[in-house]
This record gives sequence, C-alpha cells and structure tokens, in this order.
Amino acid sequence: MSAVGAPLLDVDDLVVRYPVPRGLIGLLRRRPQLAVHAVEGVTLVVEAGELVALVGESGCGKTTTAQAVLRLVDPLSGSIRFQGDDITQLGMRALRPLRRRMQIVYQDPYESLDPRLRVQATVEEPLLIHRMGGSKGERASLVSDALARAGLSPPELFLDRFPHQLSGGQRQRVAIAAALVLDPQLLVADEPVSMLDVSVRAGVLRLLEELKASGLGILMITHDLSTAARFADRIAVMYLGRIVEEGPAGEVVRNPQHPYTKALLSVVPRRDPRMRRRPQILRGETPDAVRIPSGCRFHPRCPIAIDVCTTEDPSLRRTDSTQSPHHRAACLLA
Amino acid sequence: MSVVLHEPGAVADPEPVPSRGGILWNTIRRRPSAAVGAVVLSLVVIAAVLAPWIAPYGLHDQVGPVFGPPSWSHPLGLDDGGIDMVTLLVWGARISLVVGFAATLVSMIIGGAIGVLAGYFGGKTDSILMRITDYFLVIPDVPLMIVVAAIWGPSLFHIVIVIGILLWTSTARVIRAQVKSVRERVYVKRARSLGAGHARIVFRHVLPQVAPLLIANTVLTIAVAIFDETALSFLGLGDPSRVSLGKVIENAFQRAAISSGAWWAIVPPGALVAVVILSCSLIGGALEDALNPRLRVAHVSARTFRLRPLVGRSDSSL
Amino acid sequence: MRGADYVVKRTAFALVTIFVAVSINFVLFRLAPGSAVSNLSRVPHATQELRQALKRQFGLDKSRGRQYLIYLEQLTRGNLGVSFENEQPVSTNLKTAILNTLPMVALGTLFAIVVGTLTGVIAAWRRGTPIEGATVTTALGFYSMPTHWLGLMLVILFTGILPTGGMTNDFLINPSFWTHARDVLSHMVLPSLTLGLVLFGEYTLIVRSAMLETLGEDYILTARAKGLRPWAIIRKHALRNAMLPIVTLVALSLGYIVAGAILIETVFSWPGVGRAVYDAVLNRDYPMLQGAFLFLTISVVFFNLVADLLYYKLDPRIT
Amino acid sequence: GGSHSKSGGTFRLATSSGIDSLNPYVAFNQDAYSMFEYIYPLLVQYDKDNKQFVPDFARSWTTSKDGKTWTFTTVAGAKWSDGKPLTAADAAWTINTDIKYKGGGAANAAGLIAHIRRAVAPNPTTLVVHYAAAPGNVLGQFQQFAILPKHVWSKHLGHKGADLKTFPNNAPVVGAGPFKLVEYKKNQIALFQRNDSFFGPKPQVDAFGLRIFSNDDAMVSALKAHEIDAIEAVPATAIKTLKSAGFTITQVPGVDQTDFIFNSNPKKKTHRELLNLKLKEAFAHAVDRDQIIRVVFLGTAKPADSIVPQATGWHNPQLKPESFDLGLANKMLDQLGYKRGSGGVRVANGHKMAYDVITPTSVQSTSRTFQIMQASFAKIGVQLRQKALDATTAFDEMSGPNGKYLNFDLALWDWVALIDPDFMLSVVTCAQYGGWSDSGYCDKKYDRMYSQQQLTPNQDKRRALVWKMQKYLYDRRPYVWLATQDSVDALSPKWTGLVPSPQGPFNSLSKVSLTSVHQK
Amino acid sequence: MTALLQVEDLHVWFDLQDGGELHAVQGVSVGVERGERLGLVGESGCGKTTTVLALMGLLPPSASASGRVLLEGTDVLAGGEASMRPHRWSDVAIVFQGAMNALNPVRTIGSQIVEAIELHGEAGGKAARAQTGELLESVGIPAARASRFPHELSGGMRQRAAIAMALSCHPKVLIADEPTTALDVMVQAQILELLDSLCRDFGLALILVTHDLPVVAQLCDHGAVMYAGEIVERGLVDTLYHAPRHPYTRLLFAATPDLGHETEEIVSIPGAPPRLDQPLVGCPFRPRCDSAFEPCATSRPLLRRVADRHAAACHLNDRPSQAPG
Ligand SMILES: Nc1ncnc2c1ncn2[C@@H]1O[C@H](COP(=O)(O)OP(=O)(O)OP(=O)(O)O)[C@@H](O)[C@H]1O
Ligand SMILES: Nc1ncnc2c1ncn2[C@@H]1O[C@H](COP(=O)(O)OP(=O)(O)OP(=O)(O)O)[C@@H](O)[C@H]1O
Ligand SMILES: [Mg+2]
Ligand SMILES: [Mg+2]
Repeated sequence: MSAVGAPLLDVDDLVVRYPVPRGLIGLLRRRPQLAVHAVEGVTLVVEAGELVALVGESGCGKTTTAQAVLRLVDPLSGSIRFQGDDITQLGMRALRPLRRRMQIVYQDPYESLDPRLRVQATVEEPLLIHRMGGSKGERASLVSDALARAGLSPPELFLDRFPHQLSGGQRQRVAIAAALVLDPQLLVADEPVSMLDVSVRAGVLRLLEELKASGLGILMITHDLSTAARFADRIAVMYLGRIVEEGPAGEVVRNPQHPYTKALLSVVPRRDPRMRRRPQILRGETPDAVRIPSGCRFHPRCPIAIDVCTTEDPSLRRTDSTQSPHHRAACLLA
Repeated sequence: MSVVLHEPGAVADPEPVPSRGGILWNTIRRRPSAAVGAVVLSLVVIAAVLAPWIAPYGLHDQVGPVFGPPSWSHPLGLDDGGIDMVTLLVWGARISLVVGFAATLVSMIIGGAIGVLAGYFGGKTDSILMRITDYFLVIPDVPLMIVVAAIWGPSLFHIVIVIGILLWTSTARVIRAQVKSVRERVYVKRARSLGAGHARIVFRHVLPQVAPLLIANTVLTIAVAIFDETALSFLGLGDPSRVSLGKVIENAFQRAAISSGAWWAIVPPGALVAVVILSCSLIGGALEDALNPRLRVAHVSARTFRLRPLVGRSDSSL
Repeated sequence: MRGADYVVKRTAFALVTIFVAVSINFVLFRLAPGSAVSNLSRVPHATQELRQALKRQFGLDKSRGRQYLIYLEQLTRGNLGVSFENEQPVSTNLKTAILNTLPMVALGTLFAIVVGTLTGVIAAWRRGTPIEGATVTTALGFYSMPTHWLGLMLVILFTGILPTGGMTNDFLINPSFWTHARDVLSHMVLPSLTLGLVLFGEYTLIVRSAMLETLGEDYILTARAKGLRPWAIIRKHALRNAMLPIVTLVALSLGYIVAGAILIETVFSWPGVGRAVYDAVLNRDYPMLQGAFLFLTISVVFFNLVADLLYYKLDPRIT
Repeated sequence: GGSHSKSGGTFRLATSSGIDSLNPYVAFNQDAYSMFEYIYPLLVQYDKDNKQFVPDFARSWTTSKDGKTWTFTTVAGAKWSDGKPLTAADAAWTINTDIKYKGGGAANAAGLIAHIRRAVAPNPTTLVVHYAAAPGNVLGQFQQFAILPKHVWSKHLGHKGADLKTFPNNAPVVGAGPFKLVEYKKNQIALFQRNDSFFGPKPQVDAFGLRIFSNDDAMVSALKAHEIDAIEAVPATAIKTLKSAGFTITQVPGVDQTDFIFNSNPKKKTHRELLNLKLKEAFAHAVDRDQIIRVVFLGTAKPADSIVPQATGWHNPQLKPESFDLGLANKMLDQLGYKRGSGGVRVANGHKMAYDVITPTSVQSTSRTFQIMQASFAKIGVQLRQKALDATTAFDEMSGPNGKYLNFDLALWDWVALIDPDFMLSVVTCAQYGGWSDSGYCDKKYDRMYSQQQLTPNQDKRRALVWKMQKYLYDRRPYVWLATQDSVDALSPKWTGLVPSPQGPFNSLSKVSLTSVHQK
Repeated sequence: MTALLQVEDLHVWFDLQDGGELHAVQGVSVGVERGERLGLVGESGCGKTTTVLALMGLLPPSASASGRVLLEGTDVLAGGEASMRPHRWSDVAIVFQGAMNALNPVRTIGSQIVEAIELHGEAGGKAARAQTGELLESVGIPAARASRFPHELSGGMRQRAAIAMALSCHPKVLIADEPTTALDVMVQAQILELLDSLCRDFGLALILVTHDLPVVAQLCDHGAVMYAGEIVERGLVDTLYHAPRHPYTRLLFAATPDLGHETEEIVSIPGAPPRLDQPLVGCPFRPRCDSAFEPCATSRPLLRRVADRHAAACHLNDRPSQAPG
C-alpha cells in the first residue's frame, strides 16, 4: 500500500515548538505565550539502506526532530511520510503497528536498559508489547536471532545476564537487538556511541553500518563530525532548528558550503599531533531557541555575514561550487 | 565488508544482581544498626505472633492485687486490673503491631497509588493529586485523628483507617519523586516509544524500581503508625476492648500509676513501643541511606583518607 | 523580577489551602453524631426548653448549608463564633490557650533547633566514627519514644525536684512579675524538655542527612581543593545549602508541634491549645474546634509559606 | 469561727474537673455550682450532714395552707461585695428574670423555677414566692438557686435576655458569699478571698484556691510536694501512698453510682428477650459486685441496689443487692428455655445471646467493670461485647433513632445523684425520652407515682412514696445498680476542719466545709 | 633539577561496602615541569580522576593511598590532608569534571572566586573583587557577571568561571579533569583554546585529564595513557601517535575516527577493562590485546624506559624484534 519508489522516510517542512510556561503573573498580565522553536522547517529524506547523520550543536533540535519523526512529540506543522504514508496526524492506536517498523536507540547505554530485566526479557519485551512472535519457543529464537544480528554471539552467553554484567558496548548492542527484534525498516539512533568508550565505539558503529547494508534505513544523530564523516552516507547539518547544509558525507566534509559547517569542521580536533590547525572558533553561545534571529538565523555569529543576511532568510539550495547535485546549503553567500 | 563482530571474553564476572529482597537483606547484613533493628523487631514480632502460646497468664485473668509489684511469678508486676504485665506486653505488642502493619498497608496502598499516578502521568493529574496531598500535609494530623476517632467511635478498624489515611502523604511524595525520575529513564521512554501500555510500564518497569524505596518507607511508616496508635490510645480514643501497648500505658496513666509507685505498669510498655519504633527506624533509615546515593560520599569529614607504607614496584625513570 | 510569580503562587496556594481547610473542618465536625446540645443540656435541671433554646442560640436549627454560609460570613469579619462551652468568643478562649502554649512550645523548639542542628552537623562531619553512631542512636532513641511516655518518664525522674503539673503554683494575689515568671518557668521546664527532646531527635536526623547530602556535592570538593578548612567549608558552603531541606522540615514540624502539645499538655496539665482542642472534641464544641483547627491550619500553612519564602531567599535557583 | 486554732492562710485545693464558666446561666460543671455556693447568697443550704435544710440568706420560711405560697424572711443589712445592699428584692428579681427568660437566656435555670408564677419582695427582708401548684421539693430547688446582684445583672438583659449568657462575669465577681472570686484562669486556677462583709459565719482562712489538673498523677504529686493542701477526689490507687505519706484520707459514702442499663423500652425492635424481667433478674445475679469494687474501685465503693443512693437519706433500706450466684442465674436462664448452643452461648428466639454493651469512654471505670462482667456472663452462656463510644455518641446511639430508644440492648454508665431524689426518679419517666432517659423506660403507673411525690409537701409521706418507687424500679430493672462510689478526699496534715460530703468537700450543698477548714 | 610536580609510585585503594578493596590506582608515576602540558588519557574507570584527587590530597575517607607526591621536591602527601592544604590552589589548582556542580549554586560566581583569593592572602576586600573582575575578563566573561549565580550562566560560561577561579591564586600547576566533557563541540573548542592561551600567558603547567585522544594530541606536549589503574605508556604526544610502544596506545588511536581518513578502517578493542577489586595476574590488557604472547599471562609488565622521554609497560618491548607500534 505504500507508494512505489517513495523514500523510506520523507520529512517535509517539519515544525515543532515547546510552549514556555508563562507563570501565573504572565497569565494574568496576558503576556504573549512564548515557545521554544526546537524545529523550524526541517526537510529530510532517508532512503532504505542509507545512513543519514544529523549533526549540530547541542540544543539545535536534533533529538526533537528524531522524536517527531517517530511521533513521540507532536509536530506543529509539516508532514512526515513513512514509506509514502502520511503519518503526521495518525492517532495513538493507528500508530501502534507503525511503531514496529521504526525503532529508536538512545544515547545512554547505561540508562536504556532496565537494570532488573535480563537480556532475554529486555529483547523479548517489544514482541510481547506487540503480541508478536507466537509461542514462547518461537520468541526465544527471534530473540537469539536479534542478538546475533547485533553482534552478540553466541546469544546463549548473554541471554541470562543482567545489564550490569555487560560492558557499555554490549549494552548498546542489546539495545540495538531489542530494536531489531521487531524487524524494523527505520532505525533512529540518537547519539548511539557518545557515552561509550572510544575503544568500543567502532564496534557499535560498524554494526550500524552492517545493518544499513542489509537494507535498514538509519537516521543517526551525532555531534561528532569525524564519526559522521566516516560512517554516514549523507550528512545534514542543523543549526537552530533548521538544516543549513545537507549532502553526501564526503562532499560536505571536503567541500563545506555553509560558514557554520566550515566552522564546525575546523574545530574538530585531529588525532595526529602534527596536524595542529588554528580552529575557526565561533564566538558566543548557541543562541536562544525562543528568540530566533531575523533573516539568516546564523548571521549574529557568522564571520562573513553581510547586511542582507540580517533580513533575508536563505533556503536550502544547491550552490555553485558544489559538485554533487544533492549537496545543498542554506547560505546567501555560498 | 562483513566482519563478524564478536565481543568475546573479558566480560565482567557475573555477580548477583541486587533483587528487591536482596537490598533489604544486604542492608541488614552490612549495617550493624539495621541488623540490630531487624533482630529486635523479629523477636518482638515472633513474641506477638506466639502471644496465645507464650503469654504466661490469661489476658483477662486477675492474678493478683491491683498494681501488684514485681515478683518471681510476675517479673514485671501487675497492672491496674491485677493482670500480669508480661502477658499484657506480649498481647499489647500483638495489637500494636497489627495496627502498625495494617495502617501502613492502607497508607502504602493510597500513597503508593497516588504517588505512582501523579509521578507517572504528571501534568494536571500530578498537580491535582499533589494539591490534595499538600492539603493532607497541612492538616494537623493528631487533632484530626482525635476528631475522626471521636466521630466514628474508637475501634481498632477505625484507628487503622484513620492512621492510614493520614500517613499516606509522605509515601505519596517520596514515591512520586522516584516515579518521576524513573519515568524519565531511557528504558521507560523506550518502552513507551514501542507502544507499551501504561499498565505494562508501571508494573514492569516503574514499580520494581520504586519497590526498594517503598519498602524503606513502609518500615518507617510502621513506626509512625505504632506511634500514632499509642498517642490515640493515650488520649482515650483507642479501642478499649483491645489491649494495645498504648492502651496499657493509658490504663496505667489513668489510674495514677506513677503516684501510686507502680512504675512497672508504665515504664515497660512505653519502652517496648520505643524499642519497636527504634528498630523500624534503624532498618528504614539504613535502607534509605543505602538507597540514597547522595549520602554515600561526604567530601568533607572528620575522617580523612589513610596513608599506607610505600609499596615500590615500577621504575620511574624517564 | 525574579520570583514574583513564585511568591504570588505560594501565597495564593496558602490562601486556597486555608479556605479548603476551613470548609472541610466545617463538614467534618458536622459528620459527628450528637451535637453540643445533646451534650450540654445534660445537667440535672435541664428541660426541653433549654434544649430548644440552645439549638436556636447556636444556630443548629438552621440547615447545614445556611450554617456554613453564616460561618464563612462571620469568618471574614474575623468572628470565630462563640464557644458552646462557656459562651465566650472563641477568639478569646483561643487566645488564652495559645498564649499559654506558645512559650512552652517555643522554649522546647528552640532547644531542639539549637541542639539538633549542632548534633546533626557533628554527626555528619564525624560520619563513620563512633561519635556519629552515638549521636544518631541517641537521636533515634528520643525520636522513637512516645511523646507522652517520655513526659511520664520525666515526671517519674523529676517528681519532687521540679513541678510536674500545671502552669503556675501560685496562689498569691497579684504576684510580682518576677515571682510569677520564675514560677511559670519552673513549671515549663519539663513539658518543654519533653517536646525539645522528641524534636531534637527528629532535627538531628534531618540535619544530618541534609548535611551529608550537601557534603557529597561537587562544590564541596571544589571548596576543599581551594584549601578551605573543613569547618569553613561547613559554615560557608554546606550549611547554607543544607538549610534548604532543614527549613522546610522545621516549618512543617512547627505545625505538628501543636499536635504533640496535646499529648504533652495532657501529661503536664498544661492549660494550652492542645488541651483546648481535646476538650472541644469531647464537648462537641464546634466553634471552638473550628477555631482551633483554623489556627492550627493557618499556622502550618503560614510556616510552610515562610519556608517557601525562605527557600526563595536562600536558593537563587528558584524563579 | 472563733476557735483556738490558727486562722488565716490560703487553703489550696486540687480538682480534676474544673470550672467551665463563671456565669450561672452558662455553667454546667459541678465545680462551677460549688463555686456559686461560696460566692453567691442562696436561700437555704443543707446542714453538715446534708439531711436538713438550714438557713442561709433566708433566716426562716413559712408555707401557706394550700402549699402554693412560700414566704421567706431574709437577712437584714446584708451587703454585696461591692458594698451595695443585698435584699429580698435581689432574690425576687433573679426569680422573675429566670421566669421571664426561661425559654432563652435563662434556660439553664428553668428547671429550678418550675411551677413558680412569680416572686415579690414586699420589703427588703421578705420574699414571697407564688407557685402554680404545690410542689414537694421547694427547698431542694432553692438550695441550688444562686441569687444574683440585680444592679449588676440587670444591665445584661439585652437581645431579649440573650445577653445574660454572653456576660462573662469576669473576676472579681460581685457576690455575697463567704468568699469573693478574685482571680480565675480557665483550666488553671480560681482564687477566692475571704469576704469580710459576709452575713453568715466567716471563713477562717484568708483565701482559698482551686487548682485544676487534667491528670491524677500530677495532682497527687503536687499534693505530695505540698504545692496544694487537699485533693477532693483522690484516685483510689493513690490512697495507700498518700496515707503512708501522712495525709489525712477521709472516705464517706458518695452519690456516684455505676449502673448496668437494660433498654427497657417496650417498643424495642430486636432482642426482645431482654425485656423479660426474669432474664434481667438472672443477669443481675451474674454481676460480681465485690470483684468490681475490689478491682475497679479498690474498695472505695459499696454495692448498690437502688436508683437513690444511701448517702442522700432517701434510700429504701429494704432493698438489697442481688446475690452473685452464677448457679442461680444459670438455673433461671435454663428455666426460661434458653438452651446453650455452640461455644456454650445460649440461644434465645433463634439467635445467640450475644449483646453489645455500650460504654462511654469518658467514664473510665466502665471498661474494667465491663471486663469483669463479661467474664462472669460468659459463665452463664451470655456473650457481651463492648462498644465503647464517646459520651455524646453513646447517648445518641442509645436514644436513637430520634429519641425513640429502639436499637440498643445494654449499656454501662454512671449517675451522679442529687440529694433530693426528685431528679433521679425523674430520669425513668416517659417525659424524659430524648432528654435524660438512658433506659427507654416508660411506665404510666410509675409516672403517676412520680408526679404524686412531686406534689407531696409532707416529707414523711413523700419518703414513703419514694421508697415505693425505688422498689418498683428494683423489680422492673431498667438498671441493675452495681456500686456506689465513696467520696474520698485527702488533706495535708497541716490542715484540719474540712467537712466531707457525698459530693466531696468542695460542694454545692452547704458552705460549711470551706468556712471551717483551718490550719492546725 | 627537581620536577615541578612529580608523582611517584602512587597507589590508591577504596574500601568497598562489602568489605573488599578496590585497587583504583596501581603504582602511577608521572610528573610535569614548569610550562609543560601533560595529557592523561584512558578509558572510563581507569583511575584518572583518582590519580588527580590523590595528588591534591582530596581522596574520600574510604580511600587509602601510598606513594609520594613531590611538589618542587617536598613530599606533600606524606602528611596526608594537612600537609597538602597550604599548597592547594596557590600551587596546584583544579578544574573539575562537570563544572555544573563544581560551583556552589547559592553563592555568586564572584564571591566564590574572592573567597579563594582572600583565603590565600593574595588580596583582600576591594582589591580581591577587582582582581576577580580581571580574572573573569581574562577567561572571556564580562566582569559584571561576577554577581551572577552559577545557574544564570550557560555551561560554557560556568566552565570558564571555574577556570578563572582555578587561576585566582596564580598556581603553578593547573589540573583540568575532563574540562570539556558534556560541552558542545564549539564550546569545547573555545575552552581548549582558552586553556592553551592561559598556559602560554601564565607559564602554567597543565595536567589535562580526558578520554579524548585528539584533544590531547592538539593541546599537550606530553601524554600518559592509563589502563586499569596504571600508566601503560607515556611520552611526547607525537611519539605516542607516530611510534607507540604499547598495543593499547596503538589501538586507541586506531579506534578514533579522524577527518581526512574517512575510508580508514576503524578498529574496536574487544572486551572491557578488568575489574580492579580483584588482584590482577599478568598484563591487565592481555585479554583485549591483539599481540599478546606467553609472558603476558603470567608476569605483569613494568613501565620501562624505551626511548628518550618515552616509557611503556609492555613485554613486547623486551623483544627488540617485536616492538609494538
Ligand atoms: N520537552 C521539552 N520541553 C521544552 N523544551 C524542550 C523540550 N525538549 C527540548 N526542548 C528544547 O528544544 C530545543 C531543542 O532540543 P533538542 O533536545 O531537540 O536538541 P538536541 O539538538 O538534541 O540537543 P543535544 O545535542 O543537547 O541533545 C532546546 O532548546 C531544548 O531546550
Ligand atoms: N569513592 C570510591 N569508592 C569506590 N570506588 C571508587 C571510588 N571512586 C572511584 N572508584 C573506582 O575507582 C576506579 C577509578 O575511578 P576514576 O574515577 O578515577 O576513573 P576515571 O578514569 O576518572 O574515569 P572517568 O573517565 O569515568 O571519569 C573506578 O573503577 C571507580 O569505580
Ligand atoms: Mg539530543
Ligand atoms: Mg574521572
């Protein structure tokens, strides 16, 4: 029933806001209701078998985007299509079967597993929730399969363990196994490795890479550009609720168009001591998502901003100096 | 590329997971104060359970003169009805404990339910329930108990209900706070994003996590309930047909035991109440301490780290 | 303006709570079987006329709803009604009782706050030493004793040394201020001590755990890294933060003190507000009860509000 | 006065009940009435033995032939404590005011002026009281009737007399008794000073103080510590230690009687076997009065048998307490056909003989008494269950619904009798439904006897009638009387002369006790 | 010449609740000279923070320590807490992991800095306040913000304030324990740049604790790699990257993705570090090592000098033919 050829996930002009509490006095004085503009018109596509990385500073709206995609927060406007079906307005009940097909993996492997449940129970839970997997025996084999797919083999070694008996990497794998057991088409991974030790990060990332190869669409949120550059097919750079640059990973890293992307890339520390560079540091903190600057939202921090930037809000478009047709940036000067 | 990913070996040796009973047990094992409390409380509970068999005399048998002094046959003397004090203590502990446990059960059910509902659902439900809790928190509870006991009549059942109804607030608050934090745990979010129902989340993920705290709170509530029962009895609002420890104190007080020199009618029952409450507090306090990670390290303390003699192993040449 | 909203909200809540309390009290006491009249008119020469007259007088012949409205209306005028028992304004009766209770309770509480805070801090500071063990055990011990029983134990211990009952011993006509003060003070020692000891236990435990929580915070480590001496850290960094939970709990307990006062006043024949409540219950003296409850609720709510505002003062994070 | 003993000093007495109000239109407590006895003039008082009426403010009195007019000659030249003259006009004014406002502000005194049409004072020393019918207990009523100063109280007649109740009558009170009330603190102390302008015999002490204790222990320790000089109701348990500490213990028969109440309402709905007089008699034989007296009262009580206590002087001497005889009781119940069922409990009318006994929590002794009765009743196959309620609730439960006495079965309570038997005899009349009745007893024949005694001015004839009524009630048993408590007071060895009475040394019967107390 | 700060054979044990003992630091020896920057890296739980706390004498009561901490030649650990106190802040200052909680929430930023200045007699009253203003300006915070409370500043600002506070008594050594964890990339860059310039301007010695190798590579001249409570390799960062002498160092670099090497294979080190509450036999890294051989199972390698200013604790170095790197 899904449209043939439609992308796995197609997000168009998504807007999400969180109201700011006004307080009693504010209410009485009829102060205007303010809102955090967490996501302000995000457009994004994830194809099956593709790993898209969403990068950006803290608070720019990455997690909110992910949650809106999974319909865990309600978008204000815009549309979300999953395999061609518009799921923006679906109710709780109608969403249930859909939940199976899109899964999320959270950042903190130490928090994302119930400390009181054994691996077996954790991985089995999604099946129970969706009343799937048939008999007990069948479920057990599904659980083992999922664990094996997540790189925990032989599964028997892990089934009876509690989370605290696992290393961080193993926990994250269990979390991924619990997401895989329902055989989803889309996996959203919100900073899947940022809490892990460097020594085990690669293992988890390579697992994602493998899953992608097997046809899963993955939306990975990260703030680490080196990771994104290494593992993602495409990178979308977010700034203050909006995607400011988007394109094939290599393109974006090697040939950044937006000054923000450039700055981000320049501050990534390199592991070779001989490669010391002077980073191009943006001054000031991430601006307030409640009061978005007029014009180009990046202009107050932009090193190359000109007058027109304060008034005109650039849209995401192909720029002259890009090679790939899919490389787009939202900068008047690019 | 298709590297088979293994994470072999080097897995931390499996150690037993602290189960709910385990936390109670571990705390008792590790902290001497909790152990003392547990032993004393168990002794009292055993004596209370076995009251019909171990009480030396009948609960209503007048076995000597009013306020008979301690003797070989009555080591703690007699009360104002000529009844053996040891017998009264054993039976009294039984009733006091029943009230303590039953009232605590009531308050746990109410407080637990309200705490879970408020903490789990948050928002309006939370504010309404918490306002109600706040109200209960500000009503002066002993006076209210007096009123209610006077209105309903002094029966054990009413006392249990009244105490239970007044004690749930602290439970509700503690549980709510804990549920609120558990609710934000990632695995709960994950279960929700999977489409799990509220009941499933509450019973499978939230409650087990809250349980240890609930146990600690229960033990402390038992102490308060026993205390309140004693106070109510003392004010003449206890059930006159049931001999609780509070009732024993009240009887002695009403019959001027002190001025007639019969200290034995008034000192032991109060001391026994104090011991029971103390035991509960020791256990509950130790549990709370154990469960509160913020209490574990004090960065400033009269004690400092110790120095050990040098070991000397690696060479430090550069 | 920081926290104006907070202050308004807390105050509004306090007022609503009082209103709810007032209303619930009204209903509560009227649920009771029997009325003041059935109680009051049981004197040997009572007649049916007397019963009717009393009913009329106390407005008990009106509907409950009307009684409630009248009650509210009178309340707004600061009129708490007339005590069924002695036909005097409730406010007069209450005032006498409260004035008797206050000094006794204040002395006990003061003792508890001072000693409790001190021992609590010492217990936290001496964590893991026998001193902590001893302090905590003592505190728990007092905390565990039934209030009235502790009072009775003091009576046993101090009979003949200190007065064990009543508020004055003084049958002199117009005694000099000092004679009277000495007399009252000597009578106050035991009841205040009882209250003080029970509260002391509680406060020690509260202060200790609040201190321990604070001492585990990272900024304490920072302070130590700065080279501050331990007591300076406790004074300048820990106490102020630990004050937050302490303030709330102390405020809450102040409200309950009156409840404890009932027990203490019974043991020591102290003519205070606790006794007044107790007698009013037995006499079904609704106006008196309502008045007393109003007072108790207001004092709890008030102390809570004070705690909230203090919190606001102490903790800049509150907005 | 005028003895060789040391006069002066302050006599300090402890009480555990206390004065609830200084206003006679408001006060209910016994201690308040005892106080009025000492600060207000009354027409008559009892003699030292509480047998005869003797002059107080009235020096003498006469009755008209028809018994409807009483003329009192009062003391000449008496003064109120503020110096204003005290005359018969004050008495007449008080009586007439009470009549006028008996449905309102003066309702509290309505019972005392029953049947009075009006009173007049033709001259300062003559008071004439006109009755609608000739009553049998005129002096008994006046003995409780405090005369108030017209010049003070006439200012408080506003709001149709309602102001009589709101007047606090704060100390110092304008009175004309042997003492002046100079200071009063509710629930603490009342302090009285000798009134040197009193028309009668003057007290020997300079002052008298009443200290109020809410618990017995504190009271006894205060006595031991000589903070006070006497206790008027000594807890039985403390008697031994006080005696050995050298205090004088005086024990006289009292008027407080505990009773076992049967709901005797003929219209009672359930458990109607309890109306059976034979059953009541059997139950009466199952009461071990001796043990009750030994355990509950430690010997400071006597077995009781009548609604009128012995100490009043109106007790019928032919009545005797039922013997404690479980064999007899069992035999009687067997004869009634109540067979023993499971657990040895008898069955009556198809149901177990298991009954709730209402006990008021305010009467401390009832719980222990109940326990003793419960044990012996178990031996006659009757199961008793205690239902303890606070006094108000208990009375509601007994008289319910709506004062019809339909539901309750049994109760334990006590009655404090007055000296004149009229009041005690009245509580079992039909008219007292919803009022004083606590047994639901209603018997037309008895009611007729009651009205008859009320209107029998001849005291001998009245006595015969009162005896007959006692026997009548004894046989029908709305109450089984258990014990009459003694009135026990303790006095410091430094003092003497305190006069005991069934109501205690500080009583509303006469002024003799505190006027004669003095230091040794 | 005596080193500015020299740690010798430091051991730290923690008493555990169940009566056992955790050997958190197992013989660490490391030092810094004036103006030198040392990066201390290692996986979570390897004992970095504990080492740093021990050298400031800030261990909790449940700890016990042995070894020497020489500050310009004098052992400041020998007398326990008391002997260290006078040196704190005026000689060695520290910026803690997670500055959010390292500042007292109920006192203003300024007062907390003034407190340190006054305590060490640097200045008093007005002068101290003026100095505070200057300090704040020097870390890029307007002096007027001194009267703000910590919660009124952003995470980056708070971290800067903490740094300003650390500099308030002109210490010779600044220890920064994961100063950028939990901060954003851009803010991290700002802080690192700040540390860099401060060290240069004030001639500070810096001990930077982190688990982020690239950060060390960018900022420090020396590096020490910790594993399971001990230092397994130390040397110039350049040597560590280009010529590591311990497999762990090599693997750590290989596990770190790097811009410009997008196609490079990123390795993951299997397994997890050993438990420290049980005695270790052999090389602690052996179970995870890709080039372990016989002696590793039985004998624990010592930290040995392998080249000029370069030491490693690996048996491979005993076989010149098989130098790991
Ligand atoms: N539940 C919420 N209520 C109100 N505001 C929120 C909520 N969740 C997020 N925000 C705000 O929305 C904005 C975007 O938040 P979001 O969590 O999506 O950012 P992020 O890019 O994921 O940041 P990070 O890298 O720190 O995870 C932030 O300003 C955040 O404070
Ligand atoms: N107070 C303590 N009591 C018991 N064990 C402790 C204590 N503090 C630390 N440890 C243990 O000591 C070891 C070293 O901890 P430390 O905090 O020094 O590691 P770290 O290298 O700083 O790690 P991270 O990168 O996570 O900060 C760990 O195994 C830790 O669990
Ligand atoms: Mg996020
Ligand atoms: Mg650390």
